[in-house]
Amino acid sequence: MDQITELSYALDTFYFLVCGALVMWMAAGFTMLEAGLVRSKNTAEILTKNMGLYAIACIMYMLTGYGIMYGEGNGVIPQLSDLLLTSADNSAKEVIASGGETYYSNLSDFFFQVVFVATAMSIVSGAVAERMKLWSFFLFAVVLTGFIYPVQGYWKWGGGFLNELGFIDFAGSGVVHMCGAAAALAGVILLGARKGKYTKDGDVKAIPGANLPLATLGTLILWLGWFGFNGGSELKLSDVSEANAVSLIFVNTNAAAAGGLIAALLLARAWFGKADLTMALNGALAGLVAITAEPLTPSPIEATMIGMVGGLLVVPSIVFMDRVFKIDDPVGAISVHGVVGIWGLLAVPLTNTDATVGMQLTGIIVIFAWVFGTSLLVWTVIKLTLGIRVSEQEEYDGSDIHECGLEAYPEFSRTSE
Amino acid sequence: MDQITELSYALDTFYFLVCGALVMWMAAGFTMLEAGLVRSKNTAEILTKNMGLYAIACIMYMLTGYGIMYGEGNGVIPQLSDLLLTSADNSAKEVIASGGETYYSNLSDFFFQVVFVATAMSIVSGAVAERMKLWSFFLFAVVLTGFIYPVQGYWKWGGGFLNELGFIDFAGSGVVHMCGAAAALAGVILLGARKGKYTKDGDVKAIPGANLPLATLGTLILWLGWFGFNGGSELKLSDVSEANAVSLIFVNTNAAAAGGLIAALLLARAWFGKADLTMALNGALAGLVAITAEPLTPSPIEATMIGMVGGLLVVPSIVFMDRVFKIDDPVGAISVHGVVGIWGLLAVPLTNTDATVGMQLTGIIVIFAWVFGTSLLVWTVIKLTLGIRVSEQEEYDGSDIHECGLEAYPEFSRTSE
Amino acid sequence: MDQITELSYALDTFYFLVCGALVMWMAAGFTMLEAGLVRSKNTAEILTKNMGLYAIACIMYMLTGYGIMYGEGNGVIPQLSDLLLTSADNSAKEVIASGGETYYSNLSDFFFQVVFVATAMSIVSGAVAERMKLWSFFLFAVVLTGFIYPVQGYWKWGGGFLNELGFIDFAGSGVVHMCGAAAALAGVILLGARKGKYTKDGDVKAIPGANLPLATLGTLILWLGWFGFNGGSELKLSDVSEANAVSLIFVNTNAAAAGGLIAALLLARAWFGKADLTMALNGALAGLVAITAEPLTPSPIEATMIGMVGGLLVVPSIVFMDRVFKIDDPVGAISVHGVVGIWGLLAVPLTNTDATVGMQLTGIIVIFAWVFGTSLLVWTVIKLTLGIRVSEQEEYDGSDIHECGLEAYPEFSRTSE
Amino acid sequence: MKLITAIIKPFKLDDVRQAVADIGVQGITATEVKGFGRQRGHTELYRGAEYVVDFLPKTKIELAIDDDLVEQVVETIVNTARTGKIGDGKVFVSNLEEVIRIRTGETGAEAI
Amino acid sequence: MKLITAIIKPFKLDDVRQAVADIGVQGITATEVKGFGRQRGHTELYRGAEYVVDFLPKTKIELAIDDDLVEQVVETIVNTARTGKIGDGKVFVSNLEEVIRIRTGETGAEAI
Amino acid sequence: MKLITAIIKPFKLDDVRQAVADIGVQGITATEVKGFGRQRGHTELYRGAEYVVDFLPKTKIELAIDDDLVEQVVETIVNTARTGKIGDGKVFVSNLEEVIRIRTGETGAEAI
Ligand SMILES: Nc1ncnc2c1ncn2[C@@H]1O[C@H](COP(=O)(O)OP(=O)(O)O)[C@@H](O)[C@H]1O
Ligand SMILES: Nc1ncnc2c1ncn2[C@@H]1O[C@H](COP(=O)(O)OP(=O)(O)O)[C@@H](O)[C@H]1O
Ligand SMILES: Nc1ncnc2c1ncn2[C@@H]1O[C@H](COP(=O)(O)OP(=O)(O)O)[C@@H](O)[C@H]1O
Repeated sequence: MDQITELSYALDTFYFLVCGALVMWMAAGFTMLEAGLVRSKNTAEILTKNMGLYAIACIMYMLTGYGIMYGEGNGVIPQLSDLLLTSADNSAKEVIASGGETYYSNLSDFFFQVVFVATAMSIVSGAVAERMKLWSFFLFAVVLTGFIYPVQGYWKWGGGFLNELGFIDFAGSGVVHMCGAAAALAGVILLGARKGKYTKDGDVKAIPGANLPLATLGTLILWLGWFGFNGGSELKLSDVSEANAVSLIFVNTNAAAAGGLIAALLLARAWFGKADLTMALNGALAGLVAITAEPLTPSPIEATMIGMVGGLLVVPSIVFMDRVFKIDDPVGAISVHGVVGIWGLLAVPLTNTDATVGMQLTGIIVIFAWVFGTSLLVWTVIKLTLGIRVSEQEEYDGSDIHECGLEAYPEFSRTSE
Repeated sequence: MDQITELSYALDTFYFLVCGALVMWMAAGFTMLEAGLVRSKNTAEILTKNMGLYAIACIMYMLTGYGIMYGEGNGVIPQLSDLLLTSADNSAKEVIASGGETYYSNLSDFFFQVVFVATAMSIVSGAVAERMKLWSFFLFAVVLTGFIYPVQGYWKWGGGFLNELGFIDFAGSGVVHMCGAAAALAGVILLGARKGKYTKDGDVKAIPGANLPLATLGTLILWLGWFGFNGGSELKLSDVSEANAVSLIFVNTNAAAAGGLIAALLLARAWFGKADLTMALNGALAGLVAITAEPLTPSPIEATMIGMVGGLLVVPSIVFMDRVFKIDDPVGAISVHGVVGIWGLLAVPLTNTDATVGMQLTGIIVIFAWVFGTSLLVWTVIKLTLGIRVSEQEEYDGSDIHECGLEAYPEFSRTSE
Repeated sequence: MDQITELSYALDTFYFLVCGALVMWMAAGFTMLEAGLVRSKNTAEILTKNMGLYAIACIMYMLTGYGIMYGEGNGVIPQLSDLLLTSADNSAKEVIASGGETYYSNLSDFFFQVVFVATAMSIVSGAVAERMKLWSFFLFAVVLTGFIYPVQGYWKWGGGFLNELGFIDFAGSGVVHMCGAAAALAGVILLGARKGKYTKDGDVKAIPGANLPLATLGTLILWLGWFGFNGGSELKLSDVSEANAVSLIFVNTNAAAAGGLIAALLLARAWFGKADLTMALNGALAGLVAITAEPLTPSPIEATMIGMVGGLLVVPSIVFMDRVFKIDDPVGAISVHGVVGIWGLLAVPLTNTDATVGMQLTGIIVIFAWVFGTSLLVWTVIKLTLGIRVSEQEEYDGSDIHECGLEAYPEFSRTSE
Repeated sequence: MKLITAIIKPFKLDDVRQAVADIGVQGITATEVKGFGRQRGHTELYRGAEYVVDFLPKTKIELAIDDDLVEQVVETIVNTARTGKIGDGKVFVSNLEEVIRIRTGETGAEAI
Repeated sequence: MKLITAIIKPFKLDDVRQAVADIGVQGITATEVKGFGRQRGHTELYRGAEYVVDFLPKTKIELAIDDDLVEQVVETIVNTARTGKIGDGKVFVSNLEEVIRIRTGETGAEAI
Repeated sequence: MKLITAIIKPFKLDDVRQAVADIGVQGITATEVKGFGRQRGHTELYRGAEYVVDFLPKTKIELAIDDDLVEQVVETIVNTARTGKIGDGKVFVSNLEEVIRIRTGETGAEAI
């Protein structure tokens, strides 16, 4: 018996680690996606940002984030607990004594959680690309990953008040994706559009990404990683019903992405007359974000539909952000993760009877308000001190030379911009 | 005891999901391989094709494919069963009652199967690249993945007559790879060669792929994914002999790829005087295709040899397709998956005494005839209605601008073609 | 009970295979890293080298390497045992009889080991890039992977005298990384710097890598693969304490990489005034190499520090190799894997009380002396026979055209070099 | 007929194209070039080693025009391409003996 | 000596090279350029926003030749490069005062 | 004023830039070009099919200079760019009627 309990624990821990490794891989996905969608003169810098933010997220979440998110607290105000660094992992004795209540290594949980916070931060880098100062961005990353994210994470996943209220967000359409988008939105508002994005008459000028194979690769990496993101969020695998649940999550995650891709591609074809690859990619990501709030209760067909709506939303959202709100988001992160994240949260009640639209709205408002508000504050402070925007000359020359001192593609001659 | 059964079920399901995720990753492999081997002006379009076909495969296989392939039927004519959408997954009770007969989640099986059909369709996109209309291609994808593939899949893996006859195809050298190649061949024949591929005198003009690092990355992704493809096809892992079997499959899959690569590289060196990277890549893939029909009975040394023969076959096959048959296959898909797929199937009797050359030939002929025949029909219908080939001007300008309205590498100046 | 033993065996085997697949994936990481850090005219060749060396490693280790490394012997002189090819894998009976002593498939072990030797060889290709003859390199790969590596592997992991002495190298900072670096160093010394790297006055001329997104992707692939590299080296997962151990290894591996990245980035910023992306990438890799010798005894904070020191070491090491020792190492492999590998080994006593600096030094000296000595001999023999360096004209034109007969990016116009 | 060759800053290309089109120029051929001049290049750092970039990206435009347009075109280019900062570039005027339009075979002023 | 400069459609480069080589031209220098002319550019769409491509890819070839070859070379280029569709390009003829072959130092007709 | 146009081997660019700067040339415009000449191209192989590369990479440099510098500049270029092997390239000298510096509007010798 004890051996079975130990073996179950080992399997669930391994499942967690494998899922965590897949989520870590999403860092590569965001990096490639963003590197493909910026201009070549800003490519080395966006690579540096993505590498750096991942490392910062890992360190900050270890130092303070995890302790805030899964510490003690009164449900609203978290209390930093030094969970990770002082306490030992579960002993075999404890595990056996728990009768199956303790079924995975705490450190495997930490590993899984730490890669999530990096995901949230990755969303920001895309939206502020091509004009945000490198070190100001890193400073913001420290605050988001060490404080802003964990606090709202505590409210939901740490067992805080949003959880108590019945807000449902299975794998993080809100806690991770909308959170990242809200922080990004605050940054973009203070930052302004890239030079040349809007003409004096307010017309939009497209600024094409330099390397679409990279962007496509990034999307496929994210798609793969999302199996870990959603699949691992079931937290347990080691009996028949849990194994079935994880399987359903894999199937639904895949179906939603496929649905989102097809819907966005068809809509773009109908609207613009062309099969816009970048919209197809965003459609797939939208499908993934949409299903993330609840990948377990929908049937595969329903999951496909939820993803399709995500895909149908992301296209006009990107266009309106661009044209109407003049929000310059080079990779469409705010639409994909924010607008569609909200859709995902609101879609939960469609298949999960435990959820209500009211509670979902509450969760959305709370998370958005917290993340947007605090981020706006932090961005503002940084703006007033270090500054957040590169100089005009630097923007014209590209951040690569000025911030990194090297070029992403030094040998290839490029048409001037 | 029951807990052990449940735990076994969980482990086998997890193993299936992990293998399925690896096979899903092959979609990225094909995408990168093809994006690297076409010209830059057609790169965004091939990316769109690959993303789209994967999504179509996922949806069609869910709607009809899986029901056809694993439904009821008389062994020849399948019968669409709504397996997936109505019936619940195995309950713990059923699993325990089955005494180990039911050892993984049905949905994990679906997930594993759905990524296989995408693989088959990915083979087609490479062969028809740079001249096939995007939407006609997607239409064909709907039919192949929703109907043509599942029917022959039923004949073998769904327990149909090919299976009854004793045809052996462990992981799909025939059902997946030769199937894709046969569909591709039918398409290429109706489509004709790319403009400029053959001079008026019938000489071959090489059309180099634009980005060999991408093609290499694609090959390495496929190599990795293949561990899931073959390894998962054992279907079970949860006891000593099954675990040993899966390990042997991993070892053999790796050995065959290594053998194929070396053999193709040496042959290319001897024949052309140069270490042709693209042939090395195709050699590795040929090794993988060759071992797919039977990765379990050969010893590692035998697996290496089977892969080597694959690598030795693929080089002349590509050259002869090109020079003698004037079959223009930009990525060599028909040779890698078709010719070598046949070799793989014929090699089964060498190490597996249950197989006979006669039965293997029967399987090859049946699958080829079915897929080639139905595909030819479908391509012809599409050709007569929508058309399958882009206009001469579009081919000259590149599909990217005309079909997708954007360019894969808009900033990099390119030498004219 | 027996079923539990079998299930444990299956889980440990699966864990081994998954980790092995992750390590195999590191081949893609090295390939992309190196392809991004060389000039475009040598890119196809470095791709060919990486593909070829992986295949050679797989075959040679199967033929002789594994037999040497895990065979019988007197502790110093190994004895080739034909472990792999003749003996069957563990039977269920043996496993059960062993009472848990035999807990994974021998073939899964072979798979895990075979990808390690490929890693060692991959380190060499980067350091000798852009001027080493392709086929001479392959010849060296045959000897290293079939003989040089396995012998020192035997001394440590095969239970030889280094192991007996108490030398500790958990996952291979020495056996794999420093080994690769020592072989590389011997090659580079005989080979000399790339033409144009040093001016007549001895000034260093930077030769920027052509494609930094690829190099970044490669680093992220390596980072992911390293979870398998270190995580799998625990060898067992199937009880609570082993599962905890593997979790800690994952966390520490990630933390060390993050620490290395941040430290190198900050140091480069302080020293050069710019956020040098390539140094950040090398910093992450340095963190990974540093923690590899002992990822289990440090706490996550300690692991971060060990990684940080790695990152702090790698930057000056690269600069001094370049400027002072005039060792031209295009990707920094000797610094990352050699210098930092030594740091990793020396750091073991800081957290592991079983280790002593003396024993660690002994191990370092023995491995370095063996690998450097034998490699120098082999390189010398090859130099005197086939030659190791391409002709001046070939170096000027690029190896791609001369060795491979094709170009990596045939369409993109490049600024002349 | 004259050939006007101007070396300008790349981001001025669109403005110059627009401006000369407005005064009736019907054809321009543009080339990416690298320029060395009074505007110094810059030093990049790669892995701690310096690396001087002497040549800066510029765009060269060539316009074949009728003799009587020379002054106006040159003036337009100079005015539009000027930023006042170093590195704005040069305009060269040279003589063309003949111009032929490939499509029609027209020559001289007709062909421009 | 004259310098013949032709702007042609890129896919005509090989044919033109062949044709002028057949009539004895021994050297050509080709440059990728972008052309603006009567042949309009096109509009691309990127994420729903338009994006006008004014300049189309062209190839410029330059040939230094002896005076007495001018007519024949121009004719050959025009005939070979012509597709009859808009955008076929132009040929410009200008004077060269001197030509030097770097390898040998030869000048004038010898150097061509 | 004269325009000196030289087609050289790409790796000679830095040396030539240095050499002409040393004798007082203050501006150079460089272009990547492809050259066809006595130096034959080469044949590449791609998947077993041949593939002739006729045009080899060359660099074109253009220098506007004062008439009295012509001889010295040409000599410097020729001497610096020479390797003695085939394919070293050509120097062309042609006349410039006017030169204008965009930044200042200066013309003639001032503008160079
Ligand atoms: N004498 C020259 N010959 C050819 N090109 C020149 C010459 N002088 C300048 N140029 C080109 O004009 C560009 C700008 O010149 P520069 O001297 O930097 O600034 P400015 O024109 O403002 O004095 C250079 O980068 C070069 O391309
Ligand atoms: N006046 C001109 N000066 C320089 N280049 C020109 C001129 N007119 C045309 N060109 C070049 O020739 C190309 C073709 O010209 P265009 O007007 O489009 O067609 P066509 O030559 O058939 O009338 C243009 O793209 C441009 O590169
Ligand atoms: N007549 C010419 N007109 C224009 N460019 C030429 C001419 N002859 C040679 N070139 C250029 O000079 C380069 C070198 O010429 P080539 O004949 O190969 O060698 P060499 O100059 O040593 O005789 C050619 O690649 C081409 O770019």
